[in-house]
Amino acid sequence: MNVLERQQEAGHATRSPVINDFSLVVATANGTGSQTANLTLLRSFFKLGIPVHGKNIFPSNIQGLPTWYHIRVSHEGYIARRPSEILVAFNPATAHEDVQELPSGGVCIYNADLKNLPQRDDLVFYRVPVGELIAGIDVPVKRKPYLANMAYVGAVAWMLEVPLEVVEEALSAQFGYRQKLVESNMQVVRRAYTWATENLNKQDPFRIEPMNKTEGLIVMTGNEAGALGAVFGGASVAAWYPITPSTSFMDALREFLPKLRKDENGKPTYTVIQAEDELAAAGMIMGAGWAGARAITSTSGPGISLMAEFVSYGYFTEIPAVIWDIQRVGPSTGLPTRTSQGDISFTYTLGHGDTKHPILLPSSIEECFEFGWKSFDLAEQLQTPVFVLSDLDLGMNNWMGKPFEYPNQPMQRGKVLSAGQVQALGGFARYKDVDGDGIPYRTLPGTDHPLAAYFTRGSGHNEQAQYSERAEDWLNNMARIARKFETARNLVPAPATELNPSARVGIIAYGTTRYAIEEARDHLAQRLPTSFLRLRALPINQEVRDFVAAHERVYIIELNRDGQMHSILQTELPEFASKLRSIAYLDGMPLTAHWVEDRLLKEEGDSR
Amino acid sequence: MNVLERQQEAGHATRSPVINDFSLVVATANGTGSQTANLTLLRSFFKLGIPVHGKNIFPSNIQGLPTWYHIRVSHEGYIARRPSEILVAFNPATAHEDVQELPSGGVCIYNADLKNLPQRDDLVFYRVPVGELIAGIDVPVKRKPYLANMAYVGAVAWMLEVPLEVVEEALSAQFGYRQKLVESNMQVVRRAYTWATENLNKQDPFRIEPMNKTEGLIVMTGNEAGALGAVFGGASVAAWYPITPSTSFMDALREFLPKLRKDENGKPTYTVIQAEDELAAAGMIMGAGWAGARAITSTSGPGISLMAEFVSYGYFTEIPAVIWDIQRVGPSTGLPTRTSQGDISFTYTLGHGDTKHPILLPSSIEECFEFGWKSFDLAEQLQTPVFVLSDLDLGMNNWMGKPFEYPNQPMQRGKVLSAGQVQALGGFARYKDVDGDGIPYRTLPGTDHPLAAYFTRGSGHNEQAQYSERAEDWLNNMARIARKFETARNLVPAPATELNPSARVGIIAYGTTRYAIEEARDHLAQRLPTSFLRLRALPINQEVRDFVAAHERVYIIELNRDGQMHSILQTELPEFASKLRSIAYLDGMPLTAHWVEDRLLKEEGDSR
Amino acid sequence: MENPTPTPTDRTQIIKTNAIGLSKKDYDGAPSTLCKGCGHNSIASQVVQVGFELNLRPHEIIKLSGIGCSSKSPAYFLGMSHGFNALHGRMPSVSTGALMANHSLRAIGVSGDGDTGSIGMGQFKHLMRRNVRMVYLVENNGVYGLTKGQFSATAEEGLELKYAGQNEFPQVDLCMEAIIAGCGFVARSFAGDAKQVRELLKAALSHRGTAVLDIISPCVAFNNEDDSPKSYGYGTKNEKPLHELGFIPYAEEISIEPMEPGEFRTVRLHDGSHISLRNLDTAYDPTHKLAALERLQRAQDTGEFITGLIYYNPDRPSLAELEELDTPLSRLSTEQLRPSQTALQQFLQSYR
Amino acid sequence: MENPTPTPTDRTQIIKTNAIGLSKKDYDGAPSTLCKGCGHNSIASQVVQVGFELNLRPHEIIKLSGIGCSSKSPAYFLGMSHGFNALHGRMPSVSTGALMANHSLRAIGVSGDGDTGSIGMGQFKHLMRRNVRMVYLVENNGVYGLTKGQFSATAEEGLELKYAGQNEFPQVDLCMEAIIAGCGFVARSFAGDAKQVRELLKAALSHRGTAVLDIISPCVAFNNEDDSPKSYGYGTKNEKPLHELGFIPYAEEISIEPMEPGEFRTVRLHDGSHISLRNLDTAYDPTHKLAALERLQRAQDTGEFITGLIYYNPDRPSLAELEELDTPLSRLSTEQLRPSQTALQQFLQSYR
Ligand SMILES: Cc1ncc(C[n+]2csc(CCOP(=O)(O)OP(=O)(O)O)c2C)c(N)n1
Ligand SMILES: Cc1ncc(C[n+]2csc(CCOP(=O)(O)OP(=O)(O)O)c2C)c(N)n1
Ligand code: SF4
Ligand code: SF4
Ligand SMILES: [Mg+2]
Ligand SMILES: [Mg+2]
Repeated sequence: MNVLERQQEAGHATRSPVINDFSLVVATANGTGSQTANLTLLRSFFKLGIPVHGKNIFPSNIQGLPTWYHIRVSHEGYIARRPSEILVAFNPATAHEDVQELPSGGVCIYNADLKNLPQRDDLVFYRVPVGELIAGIDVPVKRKPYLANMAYVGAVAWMLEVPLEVVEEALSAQFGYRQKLVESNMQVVRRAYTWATENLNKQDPFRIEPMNKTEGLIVMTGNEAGALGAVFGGASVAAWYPITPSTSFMDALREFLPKLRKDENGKPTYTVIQAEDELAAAGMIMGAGWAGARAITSTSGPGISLMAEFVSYGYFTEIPAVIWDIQRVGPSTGLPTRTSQGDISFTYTLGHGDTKHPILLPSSIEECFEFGWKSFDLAEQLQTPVFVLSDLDLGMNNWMGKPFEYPNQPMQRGKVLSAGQVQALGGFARYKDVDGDGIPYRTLPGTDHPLAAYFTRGSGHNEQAQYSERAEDWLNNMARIARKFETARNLVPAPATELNPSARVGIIAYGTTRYAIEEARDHLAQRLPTSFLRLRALPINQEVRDFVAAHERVYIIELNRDGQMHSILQTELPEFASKLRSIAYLDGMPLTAHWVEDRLLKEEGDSR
Repeated sequence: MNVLERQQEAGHATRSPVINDFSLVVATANGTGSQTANLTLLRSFFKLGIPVHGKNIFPSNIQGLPTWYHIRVSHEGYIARRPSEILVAFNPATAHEDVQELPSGGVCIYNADLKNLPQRDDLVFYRVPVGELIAGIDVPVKRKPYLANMAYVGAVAWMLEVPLEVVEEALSAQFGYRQKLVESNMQVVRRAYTWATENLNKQDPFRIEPMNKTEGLIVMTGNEAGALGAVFGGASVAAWYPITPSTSFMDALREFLPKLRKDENGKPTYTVIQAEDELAAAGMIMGAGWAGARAITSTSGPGISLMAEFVSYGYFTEIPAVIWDIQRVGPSTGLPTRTSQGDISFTYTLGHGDTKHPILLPSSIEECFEFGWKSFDLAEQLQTPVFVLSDLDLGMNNWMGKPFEYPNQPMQRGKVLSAGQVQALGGFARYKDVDGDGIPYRTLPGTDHPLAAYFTRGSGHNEQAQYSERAEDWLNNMARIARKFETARNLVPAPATELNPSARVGIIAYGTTRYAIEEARDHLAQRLPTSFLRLRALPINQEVRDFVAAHERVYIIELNRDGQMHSILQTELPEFASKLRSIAYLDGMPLTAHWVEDRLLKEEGDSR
Repeated sequence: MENPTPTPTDRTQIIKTNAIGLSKKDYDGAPSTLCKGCGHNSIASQVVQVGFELNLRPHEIIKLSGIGCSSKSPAYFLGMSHGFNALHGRMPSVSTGALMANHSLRAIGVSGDGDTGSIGMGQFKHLMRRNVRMVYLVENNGVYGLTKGQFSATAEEGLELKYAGQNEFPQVDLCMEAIIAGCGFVARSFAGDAKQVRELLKAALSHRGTAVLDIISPCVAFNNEDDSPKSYGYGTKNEKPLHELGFIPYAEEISIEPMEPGEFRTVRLHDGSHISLRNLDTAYDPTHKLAALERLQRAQDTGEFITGLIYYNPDRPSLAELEELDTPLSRLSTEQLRPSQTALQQFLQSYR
Repeated sequence: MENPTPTPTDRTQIIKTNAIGLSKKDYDGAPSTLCKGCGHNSIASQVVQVGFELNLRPHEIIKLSGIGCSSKSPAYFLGMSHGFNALHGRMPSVSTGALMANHSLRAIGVSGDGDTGSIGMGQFKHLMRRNVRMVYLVENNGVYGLTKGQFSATAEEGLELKYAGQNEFPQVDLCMEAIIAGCGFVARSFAGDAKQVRELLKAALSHRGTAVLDIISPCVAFNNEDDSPKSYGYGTKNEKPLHELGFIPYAEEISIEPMEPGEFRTVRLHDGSHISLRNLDTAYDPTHKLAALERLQRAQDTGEFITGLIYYNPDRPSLAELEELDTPLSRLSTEQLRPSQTALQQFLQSYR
């Protein structure tokens, strides 16, 4: 239910102001530089202390196709996607449809050049003569078209009563304080603002008012946060092949490393190799992890498919490496610029034969940072490839967050024997379960001891890493690796649980669906109280079992077609299989609280 | 429990004869040509009308490493692996261990050259002076070493009382009736036979006696049978990359096609391309299936990993193709010459994003042939890649079977529109669910009509196959493909079920584990009566649900570590998840009835 | 709306049509969604023009591609032909399969420098070895356009770009790669040289096996600074055609004579049509492998932008010829695909 | 038992040891499980010999391979060095990663013609471009030995073999492929020519970047008929060394002079050692790319079996040099790997 509906319910005759609670969408064409304008608006709200979040819905091309930028402003701190009440219509190709989609009582700010928009008298229209406003501003010709976007910034500022100095501050940040650029752009913003003040009269209820809810927070994309986490996790060899939406992860890593990771002589303590494809990227991190680097790659669905053979190899030869999958909509090329949680089951058992891999599931920029460094510790402790499954929504959009906590534990490099230790032990067996946790010891190439070397191979081997086709060697080795996975259960990040004593219904989710779910739970607090367990990793631990046991029905809500996590939990918790219900949906857009509420109520209706 | 134990139980003072019921193992080194000798023995028993089966346990190299050939002879018709009572010890490298493994009362026929074998007076030893026996036989030098093997053929013939003319007949078949070769080899066989008659006296109870249980049967490997099925299924474009144990599938296909599939002008109605790798092989069958060929590839685990991206593509673009996975032990390179059922869960949802693929599960050469042709019908009816999951044991070993039934239905080419039909319809929409079964219509390139063309892409598309990023297009299209999978449930081969009214326990299995299970069920008939459902394909149908519903506990027995089919059934039948029990085991060797009995009794003991 | 299935032009209009009664419009595809000014767009429009001029029957053509901006272009031409937008770097294997299924089809494959030179190197090389009959267009801009401008394998060593930084690795010369892999028709051109692109494309369509056209096609978004060898500015200023090219459909037998500088000669193509070459500046003989390699290497060393038919050798049979394909496999009847019941029984005899 | 971890020879015995006190035995690996007489075995024993003669420290070496009989050989030499038997065709990427993690290691990679020329073509080419410092040995027998003798990409066009039938496709010349991809050390040899293999291997170990040794290594099981160009018979009869080779460790500066037929000269290698070349029959200058390509092409056309150092050019920096690697990344301390808390706080300022 959006604010307007609620207003009507509340039965207002005249429309009372709606403050710091609306969703605004800017419709433009790809490659017109509207991003700067949109981020300027976002930052303005943020600087005014109002919780805000932006989602860029862009096409899979470089220039010309429709793009929508959604900004959610919420004094309650809700940042899930919500159908917009305010439209900035700047794209002729979609304007007609965009206007149709506005809820009754909505607002449309449009470029005067747009012809025959649909007539709707349940909307407020503001016409902005962009042409006039940008006439004669002096900027390099190349940037001219971009100026148009500043016109809507000004108009929105007027409509929502955003102080211009705040806009200017935000704008400056966008342009990295390059004065000339800032000035020319602000000029348009001011003109638009003044023009609106003089020629338009405000008929809509939407306003913003300063708050203090963003005090001390930062704004960053998930890919930047993850990359920064990797920098503090000691990432030393990164190999990658470009693919949307993971490219910006490596862009960030390549930007941050030189700033933060030069040694005392200014030499790099890292290297980043652009591979010829994902097969090669996977091979590079296998080689690097084996030789003692903290190795990382980032990719998306198609790349995961191409890495399958090497992941099966890494699982069996027990090589640490970190693989970020910034999920986009699959199968196949699918929707490369839309978000999804569709690679969960595929990555969990990626590769031929019996395999299982730890998966970390970040839901915020804080967790992207945390898992950014922690994933290396886990990979080296467990000596196995570790996945971090983020998604396009989290990875490429800007999110508010607390300043990241510095790693709260020293680096865990796992069971690596030095030459001295090998000497002391009088040798070692690479694949022996010395400690009963299934995790063996390894040595790094270059270890100066005649007994330090061993031979790594994807074929059958015994405890001494010698080639073996013996049945019992195979059996024992694979049983040990299975034990290792049991060890992993309590090493990986535990779930975040909100138990509601009065709830008979539980919800399990992971990643970015949390925002729609949290908002929905609040709305349903009375009608349908729920508990909430947010998985932060696979494999699951006892806490998940207990949570399920404690509720009559548990809904697993996820952003894919087949209810992939639901299936995983069914097999991990067979005793509860029938009380685990799947709510799975994927059309490329992040969930809305509204949709979650409806589905939950419907399911509960059915199951009563 | 082997025959000897049973004897002891029966409490015989003197050993009464054991007729047509034993397991014999020949231990040699790889690349010494023992295969001919072993198959000669196998064929001799077969020709005597006695049910027989041979398993070749060979190493992953070309020459020199240990090889064992197991021959199971059973008047009851059991052909599962069974620990051998009779050993032919011809490999110095393993002789010691081989002898140790013999059960008390067993027999060891050994090459006189073997030094210090373990002394065991609970065994019968027959020493064969191979050197003398092959002295001065005239054959090309290159074949000389192979002759040695004929010595044990003769010795075994003597011991088991196999008529020499039968051996000669079998031998001739092996050498394709090349008289000179046959003669020189038979010479050694005879010499050994005569020598044994004169110098050895029989102390063991094992004998064979003619029966008529192999009347009209054929002997073939699963890979040959599958390839022959493909030939009769109209395979027209085959693309492959060599990999054990699938190579012999393509070898057979390449041998059979020229014999059976030349057109009236002697032109080939097929082509077989050796690709540069499995990625390319997968791409080739995608292109071929799209263009209207019956396209097929065969591979094994590592190749499946490399095909993941294309399979995800084929699922989403809806292209028919057939992929045979002759399973070997994974993960990774694993044990390339050992058998497994370890790729079930990986292939079932192969590829990133939400995907599900039909899988056929042959258990015999009859089913290899049947699924060989049927898989093409299913692929073209469902317009999707279809997997056939065989294994090394079935694929590379020789099995008895009934002569194959000619396809009992005309070829199903699926929903393909001709130019005329396109004309009549006034066009078509490639991805429209016209019939409500989720299966759309397609046209082939080359269809001479201006409205016949469409554009195939792995990215989002609407019903007209036009590029689309619209949420509802994605949603609808993927929902339709899911419906198609529901249609598949009743198109794929139904399970083979043996309901036992007095059974509270059910067994579900698939593929070659059936033989050990069937034997075990007979042995347990009194102590633990069971029903048996043998899956012949995925996805499952109602019959499987009913079977599970009808039993208190259902054990899923399979040859992998993680109980992969068990997991699949748990998610498909959540209501029964907790009564589905997993019995999974993988060490590279086929199961024995003995092991199955023990495990079942133990599990049942626990659950009582 | 993308890729509308076009219908033949209504004859009542007075529109110029070709020998098979199709107008140029009938060879159009969907409107391009590429950047304005992208080299790929001009190449696509040349394909349309060539289709019209050669009277190609749309249903006899298939168009294939990998993934990338370049690989999108098949959607923008020949809307009445079946299209296959495959996976990144995998167009060669898909084309091979499709053309084995139906070797009577003529195929136009479009790829990019990343699609071919980076992820696709292996399949590209092996396609050349198999000599599958098809036109293989590389729209070569030295960057990964669709992923926003990283260097591809064909970027020049030392090249500097705003986003990508400096390229440290030697460039892959796709013409050299094609030649040493056994390709018999290797040409380089420039998206800005419409006429040459057209004539080469026509000749390529007449070739017996795989014909590679390495077309420098500027990426205006990420690699179009005038000092970049793959920019419009550079190309327009420095393109150095080795010869003037003309395509002559189905002329009678003319044989190849060795040629002196500036001399004119024609080369017979596999389907009986010819291509005429008038040497510019130097004598260049496109029928000698080593000369071709030498010329390409020299061009690379001196940064020359040479274009034209670089190597031509029609001797090797195509894959379909090697496989002795007759009736297209996709057209075989059930009877031809399934042997008789007696055939099965007889065959099984030897397994008793 | 395979790959026993050997210990340095007990000094009390009187066994010949090298400068670092290791005996030849210390450079052995596990006993070979390859066929008797397989060319790969003789190559493996040359690696052992070279390790001993060059006083290599086993722990400073890593040995890597793909999959195949050839790729098994690292198990049969240098048992005291870490080994990595990777995936089929993927040794190059693994080596790249390992050598980025620790560029102080010296790597010996072993591959096969199928592993490199078929499935591995892409990674092979891109390894050359990156010039990762390592020795890349191809044990080239023209077939897939381990899968029982199918043709690989390096099999000669027209070659006929019992199991594989006739090869219809042009052979891939791995030396040419390496050269045009940018490799600076390209040699061809013959498993039957132990001395040449050794000298080339020594020189290769001193090279600055990737050094490719394409060693014809007969498969006695599937491709050793005397008429096959990759058989012992053919090789022994027809091997045609371009020059006599000698490796000179760490000599003082000697520069390259152009050479006349039969003339003697030495070439300085990156680590200061030298290789001496005495031309046989013709004058051959391995420092000219085009000459090298020309010679290889001619050899292919005429079926000559030329061996020796075919191309040498030390100018391009290795990948580690390009990446400016200093302390091996695998040896960095936690402090060097994790920036300080204040660094984090400062960095986050700009995101407020
Ligand atoms: C397996 C896989 N990896 C990565 C990508 C992402 N991707 C799409 S296009 C492209 C590069 C295209 O470059 P090029 O072939 O040169 O085409 P251009 O866009 O420059 O015309 C990449 C890396 C993908 N689609 N699939
Ligand atoms: C992905 C994959 N495909 C196929 C195989 C099977 N295979 C193992 S070795 C090999 C070919 C080896 O040939 P080559 O590299 O020439 O080595 P050789 O045995 O001839 O020395 C193949 C196809 C594999 N191991 N992995
Ligand atoms: S990004 Fe470059 S290659 Fe892609 S469409 Fe734009 S100009 Fe063309
Ligand atoms: S099969 Fe060939 S390559 Fe393999 S070990 Fe034997 S001889 Fe060597
Ligand atoms: Mg490009
Ligand atoms: Mg080989």
